[in-house]
This record gives sequence, structure tokens and C-alpha cells, in this order.
Amino acid sequence: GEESSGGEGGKEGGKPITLYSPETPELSKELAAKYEELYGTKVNVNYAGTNVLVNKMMAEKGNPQADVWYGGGGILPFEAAVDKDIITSYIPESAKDWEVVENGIKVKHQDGYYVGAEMFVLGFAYNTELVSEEEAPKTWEDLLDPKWKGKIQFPNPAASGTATLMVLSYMMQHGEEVGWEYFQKLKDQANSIPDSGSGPTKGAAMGEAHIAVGFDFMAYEHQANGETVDFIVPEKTPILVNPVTLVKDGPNPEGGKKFMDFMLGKDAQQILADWYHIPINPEVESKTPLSLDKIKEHAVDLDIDWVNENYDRIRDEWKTKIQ
Amino acid sequence: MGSVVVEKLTKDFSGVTVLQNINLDIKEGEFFALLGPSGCGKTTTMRCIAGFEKPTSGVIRIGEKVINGLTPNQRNCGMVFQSYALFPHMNVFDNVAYSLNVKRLKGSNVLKKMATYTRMLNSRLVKYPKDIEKKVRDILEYVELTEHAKKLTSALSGGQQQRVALARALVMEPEVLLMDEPLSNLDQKLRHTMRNTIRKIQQDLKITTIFVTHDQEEAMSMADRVAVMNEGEILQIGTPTDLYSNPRTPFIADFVGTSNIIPGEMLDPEDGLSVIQIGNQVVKSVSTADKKAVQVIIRPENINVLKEESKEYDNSFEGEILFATYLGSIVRYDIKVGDYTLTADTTYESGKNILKAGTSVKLGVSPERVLLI
Amino acid sequence: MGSVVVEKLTKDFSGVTVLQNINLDIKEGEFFALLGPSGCGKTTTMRCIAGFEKPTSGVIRIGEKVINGLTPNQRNCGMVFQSYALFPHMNVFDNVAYSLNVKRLKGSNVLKKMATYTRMLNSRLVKYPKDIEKKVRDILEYVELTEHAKKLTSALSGGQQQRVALARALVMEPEVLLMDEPLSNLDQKLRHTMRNTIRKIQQDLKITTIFVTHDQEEAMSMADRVAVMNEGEILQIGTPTDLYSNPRTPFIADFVGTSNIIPGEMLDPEDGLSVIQIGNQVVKSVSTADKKAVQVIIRPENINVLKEESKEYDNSFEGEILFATYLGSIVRYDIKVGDYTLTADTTYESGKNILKAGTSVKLGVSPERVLLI
Amino acid sequence: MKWLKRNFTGIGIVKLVIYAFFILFLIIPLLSVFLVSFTNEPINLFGSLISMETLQHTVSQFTHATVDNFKSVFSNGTYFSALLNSLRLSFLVSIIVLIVCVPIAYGIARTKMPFKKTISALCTIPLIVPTFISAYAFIIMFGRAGWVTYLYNSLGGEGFLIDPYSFTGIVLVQVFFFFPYALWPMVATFKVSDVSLEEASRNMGSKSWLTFVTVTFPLAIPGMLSTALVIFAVSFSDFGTPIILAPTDLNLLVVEAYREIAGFFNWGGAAILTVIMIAVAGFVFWLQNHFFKGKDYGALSGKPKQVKMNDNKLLSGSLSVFAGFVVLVPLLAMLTVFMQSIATTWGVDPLPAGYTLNHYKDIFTNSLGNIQNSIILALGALVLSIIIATFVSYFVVRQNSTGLDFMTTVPLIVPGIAFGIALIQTFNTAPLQLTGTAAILIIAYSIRRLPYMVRSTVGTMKSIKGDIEEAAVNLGASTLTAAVTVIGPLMLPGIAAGSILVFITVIKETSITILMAPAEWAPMSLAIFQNILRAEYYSAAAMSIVLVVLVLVLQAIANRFSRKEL
Ligand SMILES: Nc1ncnc2c1ncn2[C@@H]1O[C@H](COP(=O)(O)OP(=O)(O)OP(=O)(O)O)[C@@H](O)[C@H]1O
Ligand SMILES: Nc1ncnc2c1ncn2[C@@H]1O[C@H](COP(=O)(O)OP(=O)(O)OP(=O)(O)O)[C@@H](O)[C@H]1O
Ligand SMILES: [Fe+3]
Ligand SMILES: [Mg+2]
Ligand SMILES: [Mg+2]
Repeated sequence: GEESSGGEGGKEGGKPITLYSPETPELSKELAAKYEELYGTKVNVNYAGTNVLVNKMMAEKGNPQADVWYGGGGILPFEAAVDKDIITSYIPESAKDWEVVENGIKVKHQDGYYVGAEMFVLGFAYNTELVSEEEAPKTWEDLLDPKWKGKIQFPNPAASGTATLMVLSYMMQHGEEVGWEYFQKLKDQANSIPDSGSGPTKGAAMGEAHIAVGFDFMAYEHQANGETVDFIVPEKTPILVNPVTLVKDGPNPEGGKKFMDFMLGKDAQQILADWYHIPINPEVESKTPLSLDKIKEHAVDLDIDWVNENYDRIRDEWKTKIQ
Repeated sequence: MGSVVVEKLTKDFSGVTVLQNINLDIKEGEFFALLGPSGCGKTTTMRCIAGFEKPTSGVIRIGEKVINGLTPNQRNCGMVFQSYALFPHMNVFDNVAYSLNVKRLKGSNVLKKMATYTRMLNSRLVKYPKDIEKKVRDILEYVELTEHAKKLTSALSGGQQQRVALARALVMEPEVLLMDEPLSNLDQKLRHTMRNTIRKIQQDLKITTIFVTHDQEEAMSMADRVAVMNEGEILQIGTPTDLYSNPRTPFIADFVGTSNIIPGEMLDPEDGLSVIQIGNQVVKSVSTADKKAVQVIIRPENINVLKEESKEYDNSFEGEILFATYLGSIVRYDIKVGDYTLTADTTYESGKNILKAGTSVKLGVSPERVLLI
Repeated sequence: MGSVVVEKLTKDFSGVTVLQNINLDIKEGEFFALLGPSGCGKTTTMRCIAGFEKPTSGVIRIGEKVINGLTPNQRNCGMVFQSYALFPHMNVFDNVAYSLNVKRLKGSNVLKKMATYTRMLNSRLVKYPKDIEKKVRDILEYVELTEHAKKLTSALSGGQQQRVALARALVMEPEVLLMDEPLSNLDQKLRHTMRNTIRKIQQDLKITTIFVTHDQEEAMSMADRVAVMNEGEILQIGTPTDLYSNPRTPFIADFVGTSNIIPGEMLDPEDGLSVIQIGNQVVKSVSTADKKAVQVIIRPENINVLKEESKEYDNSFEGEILFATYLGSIVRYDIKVGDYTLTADTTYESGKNILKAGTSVKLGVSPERVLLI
Repeated sequence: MKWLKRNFTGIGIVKLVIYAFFILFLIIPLLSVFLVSFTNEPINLFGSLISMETLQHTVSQFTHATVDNFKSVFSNGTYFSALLNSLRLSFLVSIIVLIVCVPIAYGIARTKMPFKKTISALCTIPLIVPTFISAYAFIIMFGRAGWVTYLYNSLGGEGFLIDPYSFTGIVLVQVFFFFPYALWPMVATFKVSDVSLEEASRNMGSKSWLTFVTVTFPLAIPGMLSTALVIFAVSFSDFGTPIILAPTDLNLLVVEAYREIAGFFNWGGAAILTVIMIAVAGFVFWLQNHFFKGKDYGALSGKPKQVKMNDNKLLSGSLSVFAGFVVLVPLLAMLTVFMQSIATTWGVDPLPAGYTLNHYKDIFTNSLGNIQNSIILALGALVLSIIIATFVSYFVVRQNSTGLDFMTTVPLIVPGIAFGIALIQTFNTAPLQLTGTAAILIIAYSIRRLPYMVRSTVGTMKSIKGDIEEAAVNLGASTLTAAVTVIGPLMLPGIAAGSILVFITVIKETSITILMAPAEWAPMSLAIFQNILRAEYYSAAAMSIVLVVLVLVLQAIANRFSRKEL
């Protein structure tokens, strides 16, 4: 090991920080560059899918390589990571006084294992060449309208955390029996149920689907690239924070903490906003039509404990119940 | 029908001429041998006839038909390959039955065709019909391989493999049969049996046969006519006795059986016999030549090795044994006569001693046995 | 050093016994021939000595050393394979130089090793050292392949390929040289040259040599001793003359040169000669046997075909020509005598007619030429 | 003692080294993942060897081991149907691929087919494209808004020409994009066959096609089956295609395994599924060995024969047309990918909305280092696999080392992510801390892609008769020298075929790369993956095109080089 050598960090230069991030590589790179510019410490970014990164951290448990982990399409992987014993608690100063749940949205872990850096809204992306804004569905029930038959894509709950979230939140609100009925119908509406969370939105952009279930930023990023997609926030829908956290026994914990502080600061939040994410810091303005204020009344109350308890069961039942 | 005519055949391999102006006229049902030193182009000639090499120029006809343009399978030439070319994925029986299977594919009904295909791919799935079975069995018996019928060819000895190759070509009863040293790996006993077998089948079916052998005894005993080749050219074509008695060049004389070849000079004839000066001796011969510088050719078996002078022979020399080689039924002596070394063969008689090197002997040769070229 | 001793060698192939209790004791520098019909186990014996087949039981020694456990490359046995086994990716020169390259790999320094390796992979990259170059050139000249040195082996004729195989084994000057029908694809002229070449190299280097041939003339003329095999067993070992004159069994008599073998019954001796009843005739012989039912063996060349009765011979029969075969220097007759068909060889004299089938002849055989087994 | 003596020859040592290599880098890591299926937690095997603490931890992990995972997997009916679906898919794909490849391989190896060079070059392209890119390209062509569908509909067709989101769709993508895995080894097999056998058949009256069916083809069967195994495994373990194209009612085993591990971090379940997959591979492997035991025909004999090209115009012409048709689909897909790479966006319309070269500019400003890394890593893996594969096929064919044969086949079927995790888990700590080095990356690549090479070289090796090697040994060469100087060069066609496969698949490898590539060694495939990750399909497409061009250029260089040398 190389733990013995190296400084305390924080000063000019200092021991480099390793960031694991599944978010857009360019975005993560920008964050790292900004940090280096401000504090002079090098930040090594490792990107891969959330799943890969979590698996990697699990495999590295004997000798962890990462200090900070940012992002994962919402809090679910982080909740799981607490059980896997690969992350540890740290809450930056600026988030010390946050409630655990604000406006029905869990913004940090009760024991401080993670803290939200931005907001994700689960909603509908639609291809603007195929669907007008008026026609577009406004509620989850609208998706069952026969006119969308064969024109919808949503991610596969047997594979994607985003999709499991959709299923769980619906069940929490309407009960399981109604829920299974709903999803059986929804499944019959779909023309494809890809494994990846971003797949459906991509499908809508390509014209393969009229309507796709996905997070807000996916649609807005495509839109910024010039694709003909837009996003609808359903009437009641799950809204989640995308957290940042400290890796357990990382090589440079001090650096990691400082980086987390930085993530909630204005500089980092501005970068997130520039990438069409909804910043958690209200002082920073979003680039998308959405902002914390505008979306909070859409949020359904999510009982994260219930989610954690029932996650595996619902997923397994999905595989058997939905044909 | 089955005559083979080769006209002005020439073959180059990337610029090097391997065959030059080959002309053959092989009659229907004839047994024709190609004889020549290693690398002279025998195999290449055969391969041109069989259609595996494209002649650089020249015409090949079977019967009346020019076959230059035909593919090998349209020529109906059976061939025994010098390298055997046995199918390693088939057992002996299947190898031999191959051509019979192929024949069965022609014109028969679809069901039969399917069955034959399947059999060719895996003979355990579809049985052989009686007639094929019988034919193959018979030919295997001829070549003494009955007990090896079910073996893969890789589990056979060299000679056994060669016999499979032979059987495979014989069983197809082709119009023209080409055999490239088909007996080279067999022992003498088996060679004799095989020669008879081949001869018998060939005569029964009147197959025009071209045969390459390195063994002039074989060529002499089997062939109706023999062509002697050297360096891509045909030197002489004739019946065996013809070639043996009247070789056109010393090369042929030497190649068709061992010969003593000595340059000499013609003197005036005496008593109707030619007289030739060799060194400081003279030799008489019944044959004549119309030039002065001649080659005198005497076969080893025509030199009689005697203990004492004999009046019986018109030609008589003194010599000294240099070396004796025991060849089974004969003993071959190298004998120094004047400046030359002659080879003489004598019948070996068990009990009698072989003459030791250094022994002085008398040699007698009758003028009928002295050839001039 | 170089003697080869084989004791109680047995070899099975998946249960089938191919060699049975083979015992050989080959002296250092001896030239030893294995003779036997196709499939009798000659190649297998060789392969056991070379180390390519594991004997089922038995001991093999070279010099004093038991070599059963050694890998083939530790045995220093050169081998000419019946299948040639040329390296198809190398040209003639590289094929022949292979063993010299390998030798160079041993003990030399790393740089040299690297160079040699590279040369073995691609001889155009690293030049041959002078000594290897010379050795290979010399041996190629011996086998008359100098002009083909740069050809790929696939561009050679069958006989040329065989000569490459021969050169490749000779050049390594091994302790023991194993040759499996090394001359079978060569014409008679070349065979003679090659025999002398092999003999010369073998005697110069005193290489113990084991030689398989299908040609008893070859075995007889080259070998110091010959072993006759049949069906996986050794029947007799002896010098060539020994085998020819005193074959232990009719099989051997027949195999080592053609023989007439006739069953007969011993009568009482007369004038110190054995008398044997065959059908309604009697034959006299100088040899004796201590049983009643005997095999009478007469070589074809010892049967004299006469136009008229001759007092010269103690044994004299009447016969009728059935068939005549012209074999170059001799004419072979199949002759009907009583119930038997005998084979007789006579020297062919050009000009004289070959006797026609149906001709009545007298046969004379001297008692010294009649063998009893 | 005797054993030591027997094996302590040059070749014996090589064999030991190869065994050690596989045990260390394949068996132990996989074993440790398998153990996870009982403990549900990562295990540190090597660490336990040097540290008491780790050892105690490991022991306590084992005391808490359960078989719950097994119970839940085997009681879950979906896995059984997933297994059946996977088998159905792989068998179908293998058979179609064999049928498609035989004529093309024969055409390339043995005829003077027109456009041979072009077709050969085009036949490597499908391999270079990452599966998800090809699957997306397929959607862009045949999807609802695809241009082929558009053409088809404007010609009066209804709905899809081919439904990409179906079993058929998956089969087609796999066939058209995986066939080169079988093609190149098959070409090698045809190249070394003995022509005089075909001549013998022709001579006995067979037409050329009959000769092909009854002689050429059966002789190539051992080599062909060896490669069919590759196709089977590649199809069986491919998840890129089904994850994008599989209809919801079609569950496949790999996809399930991938979901277990990637979606739910359920190593236990994934480990069991991996074991099942290995068992299936083992069964197919056994099947192949069982039916073709002792059928190594050794066509290339010690009586050398020249390979002659078939110049029958009709035959080579139609082969050329057929091959052209087969490469047409991947070619159009590539064209689609190319269009995508120069598109600003590409939505519902049959053509992109606008055109730009910015994606390429990005690559050349940002990713040149990645290209360089890719080449170095791939070359490293290539050299390692050539060396190992040559010896492995030698041991397999000449010494009947079935164990080694199977061991080198296993990586085909182990999902990349599972193998990557296994390696990290095993080599993340002292005494063998190798993660984060280029070395382990190269080793991982080699092991993972070695099977392609081994299958190909085993096929070629089987057609070389034993007498040639015996002659070398008889001339004094050690088995090792004989293997290097005689067998090696004769296997060149097989090695060349394997090299194409190894090099290309290493260059496009992602699953291990993502897990194990250290930042300073990040290769091209990682960059493509990241682009996909950020939904930058257009850049990913551009990168794929760059990759294709790169491989084609390298291949052309290699061809020229080898033609001069050999
Ligand atoms: N691998 C094998 N499996 C089974 N039988 C075999 C195998 N190799 C050889 N045989 C058999 O063993 C016997 C002896 O073979 P061997 O090659 O030694 O004969 P040979 O005396 O060299 O004959 P030839 O003069 O024809 O070359 C033959 O009958 C052959 O069929
Ligand atoms: N493909 C080829 N390329 C170049 N030269 C060749 C090729 N094939 C044969 N030759 C040469 O052509 C000549 C004649 O070869 P061919 O095989 O016809 O000889 P052969 O008379 O059958 O000899 P053998 O009795 O030794 O079999 C030889 O010198 C040989 O080296
Ligand atoms: Fe002979
Ligand atoms: Mg020849
Ligand atoms: Mg033999």
C-alpha cells in the first residue's frame, strides 16, 4: 500500500483525489478541472456505469481505490451501498442543517452516508415531430391511452434502477394489486423495454418511440444536441436527489471530504446546471425549464425504507408476473 | 474409343520447361509404360492426361475426342497417385467404393441419390447395395486387404496404403487407367501377384493403361510398349524386346537394363562381321553402323566369365575381378579389362565360391551379343 | 557404442498385436536389412527403435544404454521415413540443413542461438555458416539435387522428394541410421548410384544402419545381414548368401528370391543322395532332412530348359511351356510338369526366339540345386 | 521423480508455465467468484495467505456461507426458460453461421474469386464494430423509423421488412456480425488441406461440388467444429445485442446474469448463472470432442503438395456474389454508422437532419492518446496469445490435453464483467497487487480473447500430419524446437486468422476495460463506451468508424509485411 506516504491534502498540490462518477464523462471532467483550478489538487476521474462502479468498489473492498463517488441516477444505488459497506458518512457544512426529507424528497441519508447534489425528475420524453405538447401524456395513467399503443418505451424494471423506482412509487401510491394491473397494461402499450435507463429517451429521439419514460436531463441533453425531444413532468411523479458520498477507507479521505464540500458549492452547482441538471443549491439557476420550485409540487411522497425493503421482491415478481 | 493420343504436348512451370513436345499414340486396350529417370516428367505427363495440369500447348485426345477442355471428372481416367492420395476420413472400404458411389449418383432416382450421398458422408448410416459391396470385396481380395477393410487408412502400412490406392483406381473400370508407380512400396512377391492382377483386369476390361514404373523389369514384363523419357522428352518408343535389343542411344541402352558402353572405332569388316577397335583390342559384332566413331554396347549377362580360354567365343579378353556383388540369383562382377571396367553377371550356384577380387579371368562374348550405336 | 539390441519387443495397436517377441542384435557399423511382406511390421519396428512408438514390452539398447525411456531427439537415430515427412514450408536446402541447425543450437552462445533460430524460421534473414553450407551442398550433389536446392519441396517429383528425405537423414551423421524404403521411388540407375552413396557414407562414418526394403536384390547386395520378418515375427537372420542357400522355411525360400516349392516324400537314399517322391516322379538331392514329408525347393534359375534330353543332369523331367514372360535380361517360363507348374528362368539371347506356349521341353536340375526343408 | 524427469524437458516446462498461468489468472479468480455464491461477499484468497487478519476474516465468511442463492436460482423458473432460449439462439446462430461461412471461406482460401481482397477486408469489419453500435445501426436501418423500413414502406410494404425487436432480429444481427469469428479459422483450415485428395476424387468422376461435399468439407469438419464452438459461445454470451433488441418475453441467460450482477450487485446469483453457462459450454465442448474423437485427419502430409486455386469462372463468380450479399448487410450497417457519425441529429426522417465533421474533430483533438493505448495494449495481448495459443494447440492436438483445451475455452463463456470482477477481487491487494497496471489488463485481454486464437490454431494443427513433426524430432530437435521451427510456421494460416480475431476483439473490448483500465492506459473502446454513456451516439459512431479504418489500415500493413516475409 501507499497510504503511509503523501501529505494531509488541502494545501497547494497535495495528494490527488480519485472520483468515481457514472455521470457524463465531460461533466465529471469539468468538475475535476474546476476543483484543480480552485485548490490545485489533481482529481482523477474514473467513469463507468453506476453498476460497474459499484461492483468495482465491492471488489476493491480489501484495498479501496476511490475517495469520492458522485452520481448514480438517484439515491437507490447509494442506499444499497450502505448495506454493502462500501461508503462511509460525511455531510458537508452547507448541508448540515438540511432535513432528511424536504418536500417529500429525501435529500440526504439519515446517518449521513450520502448527500444530494442535484434533482432528477422521472417523467416523459416525447418526440416533438411525432407528438405535440398538447397531445403528450400528462399523468402516468395517460400512458394507457390506446393512441399510444406500440409507441411507448420504458426501461426494464428487471434491469434498471430508474424503472424499479417507477414501479415502486406507483405501488406505494395505489397498492400492489392495482399496480400490477397497471404495469401489465403499460407493458402491452410498449414497443420495447430496453435494459438501460437512458435507452427509451434515446429511442424517442430517434423516432423509434413517441413517448419514453426517463429522467429530465436525458431529454434536455438530447434537446441541446439538436434532437427533436422535449420533456413532460407528470402530475405526480417520483423526484430524487442524485447524491455524492465518501468511499469507505479510501486512500485520501480528507481530499474526498473537501471535494464533497466543493460539490455543494456554487462553482460545482453552476457546472451541473450548465449540463441541464437541476441544481440542489437554490442560488444557482437551472438551464432547463425546470427548477426545484417548479417541480416540488409534483413530487410523490417516497418512503425510502419501504423501497429498500421491497426492492428485490418487486423486481423478482416483475419477472414472473408481467408477461 | 479408348485410345490416347498426345500431340506436341509442352508444359512449363513458371517458365521452366518440364515437358517438351511429347507425342504419344497409345492404342485402345494397350498397356503402355513410361520409363525414365526421376524428375524426367512422367508424373507431369500423366497429370496432363488426367486433367490436373493445363498443358502449356499441345492436344490430348481420348478416342476421337479432344479432351483439353474437359474437367478431370469428365475424362473417365482412373489414376493411381504416386502419393496415394487416400481419403483420410474414410476407411479402406469407403475409399475403394468411392467411385462406385459417384457412378450411382448419375441418373438414378432422387431417393437413391439421397441414400448414396448419405453413404458417402457416413457409410454407417446407409448400407451399400449388394453390387457395390460385392465389387469392392472382390477387388480387396485381389489386393489382399480383406481383413483391413474397416481400418482407417492412417492405420495402414505403406504398402497397404498403396494397395488401397490401386484397388480404388481398378474398381472404377475407367476407359483409361493411369498408374504412377503403383507397386513401388510392395515386396517382390506381392508385386508379382499385383502385376498379374493388374494385367488380368486390364485385359478383361480392355482398359487402355499408362503405367509409370522405376523398375524396367516391371516395364518389360508387363507393357505392350514402352516409352523412354529423359528431361521432358521422349527418346524412344517400342516393344520391350525392341528397346532391349535395339536401343537407339546409349542412354536408352543403359537405362533399359544395365549395359557396358564403350566408345570405339570402326575398322574394316571381316568375315561379314564388323570389327571395332577399342583401346588396343578389337571386338567383333554382327551389327553394323554407318559412322566411324561408335558406341559398343554389351549387356552384363552376355559377358561370360570363364576360368580358361575358350574357342567357343569370337571375342575373348583377359580381365581381373575388381569387385563382386551378390544379388540373390546372380553374382555381378566388376572386371578390369585394359583401361575399361566391365560389368558381367553370372548365375549364382550355391556351394560354388564367388570369385575373389584380384582373380584373373577370361571373358567371352559372342558377336551376336555386341551392339553398335 | 553404436550397436542396436532389441530384446523381446512386442507392440500392440489397440489390442491387435503387430510385433511379437522381436529380438535383434545388430553390431556396431553393421548394415542390417529388414525384409518382409507388406504389413509385416517393419516400419513399426523402426519406429520403436527411433522412439515414435512406445513398445508394449521389451527392451531396446543402443550401445550399452537402454533407450526405452529416451525421447526421440535424445536417441541420435537418423530416419528416412517411408512417407518422406518433408517440411512443406521449407525449401530443399533448408530441409537438409535442419539437423545441422539443430546441432548448432546446442551449447553455443546466445547470439549464435538466436541467429540459428531465426535461420530455421526464415533462412533468408540469416545466412548459413560456411561449414553447414558446404556439408549440405555436398550431400545434395550426392543425391543429384543441386539444381533443385532452392525449390520448395512441393515442386519436386516423387523421386526427388525421396532423395531429399534421404539427404536429410544422411547429413546428420547419426549413430544409428534407420531407412524405411528409401529408394522405392527411384529408377534403377539412380538406385544403383544411391546404394553406392549410402554404402560409402555408412562405411566412412561407421554408422550402424537398419534398412527396410521390399527389394530382395537390394537387401542382398547391400546388407551385411538380413532379417526376414512375417506377421510381426522374425523368421530368420543371416548373411544374404546364408539366407539364399539355407532358408529355414519354405516361406523364406520363396521370399528371398522366387522358388518352386513342392511337397514330397522321402524315399531311401541312393548313391549318397536323398531321393524324394513327387507325384509319380523322383527327385535326387544332396541335402537331407530327418522327416518323411518334406518340401522340395528349386530356384527358377537352377532349372535348365533344354531342347533335348541331356545326360548331364541327374534329375530330368518332361514339361510343356505354359507361359513366357520377358524380363529384360531373362525370360521366365511357367512350365507344366506332371501336376505341378514350375517356374524356370533362362538368359535371354537376342535373336533367339522365345519358346511359345505349348512347346515340349526337357528340364534338367542337378542334385546340388535341390533343397529340402 | 520419474514424472519430474519426464516433464522437465523444454516443452514440459512450457506446459507447466501455461498451466500455472491459467490457474493463477483464470481458475483461481473464477473460483473465488464461485465461492462468493455461497458467502455473498467478496473473498480475498491471496490476501489470506499472507495476513492472519484477512485469513480470519475469510474463514468467518465461510462459516456464514449459505446455499440460499442456489435455492433461489434453481427454484426460479425464469432461469430455466432463459437457459432454453439461450441454447435455442446459440444453436440456431451457430448453424446459420456455418452454412454462411463455408462457401465464403472456400472462396477466399481456394478459388480465384473476383474481388477476393475487397471481400476479405469487408469480412473483418463486422468484428470491429461494438455489438451495441451494430444493434443500434440495425435499428436505424430496420426500425420503425429506419431507412430500410422507409424504403420498404414506400415500395408498398406494410410494417417492418424485418422486425429488429424480435428473436429473428437478434439472430440476424448475430449472424451478420459474428460470422467472421468462424470465417477466418475456416479459411485457415481450407488453406492447409491436401489438394491431391480432391484431385483423386475428381479423377474418380466426382463433379467439383460433389468433391467439395464428400472430401473437402468432411476434412475441414474438425476445424470447423472447433470454430462452431466459438460462435456458439459468442452468441451464448453476447448481451450487447439482446439488451437492445430482445423483446420483453424473450429472456436470455446472459442477460439475466448481467442483470443480477450489474443491476443488483448480486454476485452470488450471477456466479451461479456463470457456473451454469460454463457447464453448458462444457457440455457442448464434450459433445464436440466425443463425436470427433480420433478424427484428426492430418491432411497436410510429409509428401508435400502444392495448393492450387480453383479457377472455375462460374463457381468463383457465384461465390463472389454470395459473399458480396453476406457482407452487404454489415456494410450497410457500417454505412449507417458512418452517416450517424457525420450527422448533427438523426430523428424520424430517413436521412439525418444535418451534417457535421465535429465528431471527428473531437476525436482527433481528445482521443489520439486512446488510439495509441489501444494499439499498444492490443499488440501486447496479441503477442501473448500467439505464444500461448501455439503451445496450447500443440498440447491439445499432439498430447491430448483435453483439460487445457477446455480451460482455454471457458473464458469464451464467462461474462466479461464477471471475469473482470473476479480479477479485481483476486489481484487488488498484496501479495499480488496487479490492478491498475497495464500488465494485468493485457493478461486479462489475452485470457479473454485467447479462445479465438486457440480454436483457430487447433483447427489448423489438426490438419498437420504427425510424421512431419516426428521428422524434426528425429533430426535432433527437441519437441520445443520442433514446435517452434516446424509446427509453428505450418500453423501460420491459423495463427493469422486467430490474430485478426484477437487483435480486433481486444481493441473493441469494453467490459473488462471499464473495470480495469487505469486512467493513463484508457483505450479507444473506453472512450466509445463513455460516449454511449453520455448518449453521444454520434461521437460513438464516429469513433467506431475511426476504429474500423484503423484496423483496416493495420491489416493492410500486416498483409504487406507478411507477404514479403513468407
Ligand atoms: N496406428 C495403427 N493402428 C492400427 N494398426 C496399425 C497402425 N499402424 C500400423 N498398423 C498395422 O500394423 C501392421 C504393421 O505395419 P507396418 O507399418 O509396421 O508394416 P510394414 O512392415 O512397414 O509394411 P509396408 O512394407 O507395407 O510398409 C499393419 O498390418 C498395419 O495395418
Ligand atoms: N509445381 C512445380 N513447380 C516447379 N517445378 C515442378 C513442379 N512440379 C514438378 N516440377 C518439376 O518438374 C520435373 C518433372 O516432375 P515429375 O513429377 O513429372 O517427375 P517424374 O518423372 O514423375 O519423377 P519421379 O520418378 O521422381 O516421380 C521435376 O524436375 C520437378 O522438380
Ligand atoms: Fe523395385
Ligand atoms: Mg513422379
Ligand atoms: Mg512400412
